[in-house]
Amino acid sequence: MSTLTLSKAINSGLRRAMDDDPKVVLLGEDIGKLGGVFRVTDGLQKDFGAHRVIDTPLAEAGIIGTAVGLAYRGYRPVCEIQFDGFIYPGFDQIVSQVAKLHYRTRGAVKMPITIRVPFGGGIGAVEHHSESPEAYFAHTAGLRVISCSNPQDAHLMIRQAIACDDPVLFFEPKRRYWTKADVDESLALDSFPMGSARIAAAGTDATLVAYGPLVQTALDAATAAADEGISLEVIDLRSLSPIDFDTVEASVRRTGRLVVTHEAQQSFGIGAEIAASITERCFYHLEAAPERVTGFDVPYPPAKLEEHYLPDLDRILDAVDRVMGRPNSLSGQGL
Amino acid sequence: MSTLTLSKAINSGLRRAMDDDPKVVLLGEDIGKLGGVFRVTDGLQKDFGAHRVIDTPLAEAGIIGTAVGLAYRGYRPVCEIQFDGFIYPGFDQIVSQVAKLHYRTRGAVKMPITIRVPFGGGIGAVEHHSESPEAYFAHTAGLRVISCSNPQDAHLMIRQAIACDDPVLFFEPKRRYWTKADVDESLALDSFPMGSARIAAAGTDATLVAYGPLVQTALDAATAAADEGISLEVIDLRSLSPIDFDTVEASVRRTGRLVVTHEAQQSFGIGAEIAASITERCFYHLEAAPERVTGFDVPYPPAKLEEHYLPDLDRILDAVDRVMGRPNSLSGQGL
Amino acid sequence: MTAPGEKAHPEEAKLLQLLDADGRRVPDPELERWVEDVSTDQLGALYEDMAIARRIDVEATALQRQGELGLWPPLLGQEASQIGSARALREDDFVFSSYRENGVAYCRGVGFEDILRVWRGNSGSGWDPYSINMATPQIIIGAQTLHATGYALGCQQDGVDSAAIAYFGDGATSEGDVNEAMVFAASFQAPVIFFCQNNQWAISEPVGLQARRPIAGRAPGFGIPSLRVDGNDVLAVLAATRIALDRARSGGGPTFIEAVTYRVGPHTTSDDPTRYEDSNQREDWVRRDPLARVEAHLAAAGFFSDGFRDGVKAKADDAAARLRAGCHSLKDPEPMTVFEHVYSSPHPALERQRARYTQYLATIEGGNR
Amino acid sequence: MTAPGEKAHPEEAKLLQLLDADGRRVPDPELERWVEDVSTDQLGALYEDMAIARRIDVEATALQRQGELGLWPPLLGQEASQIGSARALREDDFVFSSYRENGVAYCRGVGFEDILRVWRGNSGSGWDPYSINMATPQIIIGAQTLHATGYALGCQQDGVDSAAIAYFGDGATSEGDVNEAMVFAASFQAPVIFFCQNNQWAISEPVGLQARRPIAGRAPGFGIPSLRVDGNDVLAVLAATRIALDRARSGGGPTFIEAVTYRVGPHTTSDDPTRYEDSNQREDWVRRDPLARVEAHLAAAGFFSDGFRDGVKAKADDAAARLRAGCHSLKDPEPMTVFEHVYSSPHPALERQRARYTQYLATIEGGNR
Ligand SMILES: Cc1ncc(C[n+]2csc(CCOP(=O)(O)OP(=O)(O)O)c2C)c(N)n1
Ligand SMILES: Cc1ncc(C[n+]2csc(CCOP(=O)(O)OP(=O)(O)O)c2C)c(N)n1
Ligand SMILES: [Mg+2]
Ligand SMILES: [Mg+2]
Repeated sequence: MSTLTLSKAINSGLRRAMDDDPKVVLLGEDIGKLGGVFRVTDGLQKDFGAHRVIDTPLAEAGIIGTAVGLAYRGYRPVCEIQFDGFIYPGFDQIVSQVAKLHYRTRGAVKMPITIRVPFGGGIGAVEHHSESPEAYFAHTAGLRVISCSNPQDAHLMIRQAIACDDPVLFFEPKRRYWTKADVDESLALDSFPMGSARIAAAGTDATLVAYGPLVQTALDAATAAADEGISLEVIDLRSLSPIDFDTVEASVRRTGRLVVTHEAQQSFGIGAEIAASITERCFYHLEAAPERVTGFDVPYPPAKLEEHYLPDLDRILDAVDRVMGRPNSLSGQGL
Repeated sequence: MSTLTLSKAINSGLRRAMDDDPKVVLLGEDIGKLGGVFRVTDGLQKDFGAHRVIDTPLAEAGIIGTAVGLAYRGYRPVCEIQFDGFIYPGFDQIVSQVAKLHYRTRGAVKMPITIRVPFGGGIGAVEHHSESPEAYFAHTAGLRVISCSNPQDAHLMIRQAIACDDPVLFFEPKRRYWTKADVDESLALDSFPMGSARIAAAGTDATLVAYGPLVQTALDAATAAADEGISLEVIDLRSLSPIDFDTVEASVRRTGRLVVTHEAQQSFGIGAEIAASITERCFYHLEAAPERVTGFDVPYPPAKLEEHYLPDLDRILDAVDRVMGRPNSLSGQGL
Repeated sequence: MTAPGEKAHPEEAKLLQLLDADGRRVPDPELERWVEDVSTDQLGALYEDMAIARRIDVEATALQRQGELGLWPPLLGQEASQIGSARALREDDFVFSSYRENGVAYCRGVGFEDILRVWRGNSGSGWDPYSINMATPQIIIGAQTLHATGYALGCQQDGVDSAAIAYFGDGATSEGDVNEAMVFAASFQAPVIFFCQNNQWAISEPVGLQARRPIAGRAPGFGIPSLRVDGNDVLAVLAATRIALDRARSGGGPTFIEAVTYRVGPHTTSDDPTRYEDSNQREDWVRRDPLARVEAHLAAAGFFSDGFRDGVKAKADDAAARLRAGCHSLKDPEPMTVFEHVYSSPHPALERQRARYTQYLATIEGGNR
Repeated sequence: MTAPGEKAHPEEAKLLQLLDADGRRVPDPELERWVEDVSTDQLGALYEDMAIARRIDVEATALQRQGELGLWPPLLGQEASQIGSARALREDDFVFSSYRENGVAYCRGVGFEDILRVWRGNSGSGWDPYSINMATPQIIIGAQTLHATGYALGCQQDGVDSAAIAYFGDGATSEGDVNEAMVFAASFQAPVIFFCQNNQWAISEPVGLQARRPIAGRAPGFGIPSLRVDGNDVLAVLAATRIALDRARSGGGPTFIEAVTYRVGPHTTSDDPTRYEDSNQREDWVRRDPLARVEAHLAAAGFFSDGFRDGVKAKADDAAARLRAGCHSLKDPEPMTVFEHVYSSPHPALERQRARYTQYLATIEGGNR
């Protein structure tokens, strides 16, 4: 057991995966000597060599497309996209190639590619450095999409992603990179199945679903709600494709109320699918319409406005009030 | 009034827009002499010249990025993406530039770019020629996303798109290109507001929401349902961003039941947002959970399997039975 | 703007050639040492390959016209580019092609029915890529050039001397991916060959719209040596590809080959070239036919006997017959395969859809609806 | 693989130069006729521009260190590239830059507080692009090269002789967009200038990783003439840019300029070059400082008097003071502006969110939560 930041926990997961399998290679911009702009790959090039931790030319389609070729040859490439907003030049290779090659070849070719993406806001950055593009990928058949919220999960999940024979988008909550916690690096890889959600806090009055950076916010909200006598069950999804709906459904059947939160824009986001699927599964158990507490349908705003964009504890509690039928900001507003 | 195919109706809309405004220019692959692979731009280069109907080099980012520069200079570019599956190389320019420039510049720069995309399946094509990528764009703040279902709308809507100061993704239902109908080319541009849905068939028992190619399928389903004594209200959304939820809500408040259909994969698709939003708006009016009849969460399949992928009349009616509480394929299955 | 239909880059540096349009050997000391071992016999074999590739292509076009295939992209006119390059490859080299390289697939030993599977709409791929070391044809223009580069990087890391070859068209050179592939390949000195068949057209767009200068001139600026070869000269193409492979195998990094040829047929069976193509231009190119010149050469060498001609024809007809039979033997895929191979292990959302659709089909068949 | 830190392309074709590192005039008949009109006075003005650009840059870096800015991308070392090129432009030309061209923005006449707005996190853009004919700086590497090409196409269609200029880095040349921009620009002969500041680094990656051959060598293969110029020589940069502009204005199409320079500071204030940079390399480059050589030249010409020096210093200090004042004058944006300018006319989904959030803020302020 060691105390690690989330970024170090990923670093140690990468190191372990590279130790275990010589076919694991890392590709990305500035991941070598610099160790990545967030230092997630710190020291790896030194220890594994420049042929396994590869600083690539500055081109995202190039990184992903090269990884496809390496996967064809039996490698397990791990690509780093420097920031969320820089994944789009690689979108075609991800959506038309990485996602579809297994299907296209009727199973003959595997694409065990992991694409690491530091994502989300809250770090006061300039444009393109705070986005949450996960829904694009969750809506793409053939990809798996996961996001960690704490160091222990981060360590195991990056290893699970690399071990998975399917392509995995691995979203790293960049504003939580510096969160520290105990990490047991000896835990078995299948301590929990990839794709399974986690009850981060048990509760009875309403179910609060979050993932990645907002899990901590959700837990804080649960603590605050408890002070008001409301018992929130917080679910850390961990996986967005697939979503562990069995766990969410079981919770909502008990609580009858659902609030989902994410940073990405609301419309057509992850929350919409959760609301729709849970309504379908729990129609007769729902006491109120599911609520979404999300970013607005605007481009990610400049740093001085991000507090108004990002879901926070108060906005979550306001939505909890709404599903609980308590007075809230919209009471009597018909909005 | 003339009888036009849907593709000719768009052609005449483009022609009209070019006549009305010299700043309208067309960009795309094979749109000149060839008139586009679907002949939507047939004859336009001959009549307006190669400087206004521009065959571009084969590069989608190039097409969109060049259009951005033209828009900066005051032009209103209309880009043709040859098939749905070829839009992804241009994704970055669409999502990071076209969508965000108005916001980025605090309103100083306008991006009146129309991106025409023949989309959807049902034509027996090879891979990448039958996709429905609309949700990616509807989930992107700053874009407007519309889709026509019939020649009259097609004619007006392409003109509305071009006249709009915001960027518009214009999804053309390629398997309906050959649908013929009367088109009144003299109708005022604001005969209906861009963004408004259309009640394609009035009904009382359940609301069936569709757009683009499936509107005709939905209407066929309504006819078939009528034979069984079920009255379906069919709504042609016409716009996916924004969605005219007022119209859908009003309908569902009357019918208490909602079925949404689209070709795109189900998870995180347009249907999820509609189900979530309508549940939020009509929670106490819903008699059953909204149903989605969509493509499956698989890459678009080969031609010989597409009938099993595409929503059809029978699958829609099965879902109608479900919301009506009538016997259906899942009766007693707990699936 | 370039006027469509104009002959692109005619004035530019001449092409590498070993057999001219009339079948005469053109001396080129640099090039010919790479094909010194090619006997008349072996030239005959290359001719046979080209004849079979053409015959298969014609048959497939006919199958499409007869409604047996949804679409077919003819290679007519490009036989020398495809056979000359493919025959230079070793079995352990790996091919990443576009949709038009059916002559290459033939050389790789593809099953006849497997050539047609995709075009009949039966599946997304015809063959298991590893069975013939050739990836599933790529439809997204240019995307495969990056895959080839990555694969080559893998070969390099594995310490083997296999190479990857990417086939793509003149139009593809405008896509970002192709340029990024050159950047990566140069940077890592990957053993990859960029084989561009400049067939003068990207559907209706003439090559002059994509490139103001000969395409082969682009690679050196990326640090990649290039060769501009007569793509209708099977010997020259063979030699050029061998040069490139030798460089790749010996650690010399990537090579770019522009094979200058012509798309004599339509872009695909859906295309109508009369809308954009100047028929004189096509006639010009037909006179430079890749088979005719070898025929003339072999005839002059006394090798093109009736027996040889008939033998080739018989083999080609046999191939065509097998292709046709293969086509008819293809069974429609089972409905539920629509759900297969999306993931390598179950994905709950998809499993739920599969279960529901199974139930739905059962209900339909049970006549409940 | 290229060893990071190595000097890229040292052996290659020499740079165009008019002032060497010691400030001596280097004869170059081709180049110098483009700057014949530049008197010592005017060279002094260019020096002043560079000094002010540097002073602004240093001040902004300080503001960042003091917590007034979230981030700052220094241009230290690149003053000659930016001033020399920007001063060649006409007002009606249009600039599409990356994040680092604050010296260019200064020449365009940007307001001081507008330089900082983005970096303070106040807004996505500092200025109205049309007010100084310079687009909002681009963060997506290379994307602006296509915008410049499209804009230039618009100029061409409008029949005016304005040009567009795209600024980008050495790293950017690896992105597909930049290569597509060259394809489009060449194909349409657009009046655009591709101005690449090769500052040897893309964050921690040395230029040798992006390009095995000098970057300027890439454009000719696309049919675009190119110039490789000493980017620390303000006169040579001015001359090269004038050549390119003249070509653009007279229908000669695009030009590519590689200005070879060095990023003396960190990539941004968040960067730590000690992890990857060889300090000897930096020292080498500091000796080729763009200001020092003009200073030496002016001194030799008897122009660099105390009065001149003090005058420049006063102006630079004044600029710095105004920058700092501008920074402090920036008001935090109003909360509800988060919803503004997403669309040019109302979008119902967003309006609903706006209405709800307005209500929410009112509730919060009303103390309901
Ligand atoms: C990314 C992308 N854009 C557009 C298309 C449509 N398309 C199919 S083939 C083709 C022309 C390709 O020309 P070229 O690269 O010269 O190859 P050729 O067909 O001549 O062999 C186009 C534009 C595509 N398949 N992929
Ligand atoms: C598409 C994209 N990928 C990655 C980044 C992250 N990034 C910011 S600056 C930079 C290096 C750019 O180097 P260069 O083009 O040489 O410009 P310079 O910073 O040296 O001026 C990178 C990789 C980005 N901004 N955009
Ligand atoms: Mg071609
Ligand atoms: Mg640089």
